[in-house]
Amino acid sequence: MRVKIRAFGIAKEIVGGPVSQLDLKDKATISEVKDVLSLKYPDFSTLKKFSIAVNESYQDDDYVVTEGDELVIIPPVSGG
Amino acid sequence: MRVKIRAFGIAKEIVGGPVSQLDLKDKATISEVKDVLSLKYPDFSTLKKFSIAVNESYQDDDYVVTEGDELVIIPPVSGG
Amino acid sequence: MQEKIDIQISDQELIIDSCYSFVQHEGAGGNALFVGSVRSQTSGKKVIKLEFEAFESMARKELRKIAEAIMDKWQALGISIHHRTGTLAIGEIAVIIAVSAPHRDAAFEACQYAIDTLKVTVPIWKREYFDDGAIWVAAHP
Amino acid sequence: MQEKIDIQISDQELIIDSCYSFVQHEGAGGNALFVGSVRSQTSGKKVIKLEFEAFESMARKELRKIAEAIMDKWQALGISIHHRTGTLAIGEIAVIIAVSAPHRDAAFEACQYAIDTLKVTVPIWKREYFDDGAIWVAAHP
Repeated sequence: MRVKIRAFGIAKEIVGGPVSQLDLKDKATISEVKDVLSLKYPDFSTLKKFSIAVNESYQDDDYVVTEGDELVIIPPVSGG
Repeated sequence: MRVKIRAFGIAKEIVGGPVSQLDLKDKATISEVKDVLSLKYPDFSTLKKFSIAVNESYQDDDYVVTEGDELVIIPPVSGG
Repeated sequence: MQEKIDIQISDQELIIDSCYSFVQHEGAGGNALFVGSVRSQTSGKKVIKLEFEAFESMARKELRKIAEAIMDKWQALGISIHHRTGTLAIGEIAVIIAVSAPHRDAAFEACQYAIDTLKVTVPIWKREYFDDGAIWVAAHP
Repeated sequence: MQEKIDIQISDQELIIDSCYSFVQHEGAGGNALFVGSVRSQTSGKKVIKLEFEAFESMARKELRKIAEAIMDKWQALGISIHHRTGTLAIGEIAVIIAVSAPHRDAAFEACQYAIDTLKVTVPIWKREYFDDGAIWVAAHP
């Protein structure tokens, strides 16, 4: 399936804009989403870490993405 | 010697005003000042504790009072 | 009881009195506040300005989680968290956290928990601008 | 360096922004504040108003000792302590303490030390007024 993934902060620069399109296999996990991202945009490997939020919550690596999920790349936060 | 001692808070009520006169023997210590006060004003024994400040600093019980010292009764504080 | 949680993300100047007024409570033994402002230097390098970017809807959710944990764990009487976004000059306020609680120790602990947790979980990103470029804070190892 | 200690005892309304502005420092990683306000109840008894009496000259000295200990022990960048005297209504501010420090943990610790120590050493006395009389707080066992 093809999904949209939003990006903030340095992730926006790495993917070259606020939204990227990813081709995922069916029942892809967050872990696989991260792999696809790192392959498509090697600069993700230079980050301290990054997380994926699904529908405005952090999700673990084994969460299975379903059609309609709102995916967002969360690079290391630095608020406050 | 006869000394003036100032009082604040509940001590002011116990001695009946902002200043009291005490008759001390020569070389009286703070400990003896407290004894004289407690004898003259028995209500001091109802307090949790009280201290004597000399020249705007707390002084230990064995401090020897000299002529010209500014003595102040400090009942339990409750600022903040 | 009225829910005493106030979460705001705003590109306007933050006001300490707004946060204090919100948490004020007749039963409060103390109010602890944290105010974070923009530093003029980072690791010896002169900062010109900075920008905060937020994933606002999720940031609000994560801030609310922090606030609810505080109401629960420290029996806080009120909590207000305001975070700034957009461009900030040196000295401007980036974040204000105010907590009221029956006992002041709890207010201090809760306030410290809030800022510590905010810096780990809330999707807000700081970009520092120098004479010779800019960096996303904490992005790289 | 300018000495960054601000001690005030005043019978006028206390202003949080005054304390914050005083301690603000370009190198501060955080500002911790404590605000103490007048509670409406003590041990379930309704408080009508309260009065603070201070032995002002000595209170200033003791507050300065606290501030100097904080500058020394926590390498604070600034400290402001304002204490109110006279008659206060419910909700009014009795004390404000603001501390800025390079690291926020130090600011919190120092601020908490300040209020804890103030309540033990500074010659200021609180009198609470009820419907049926008044008491000097903490005077009796």
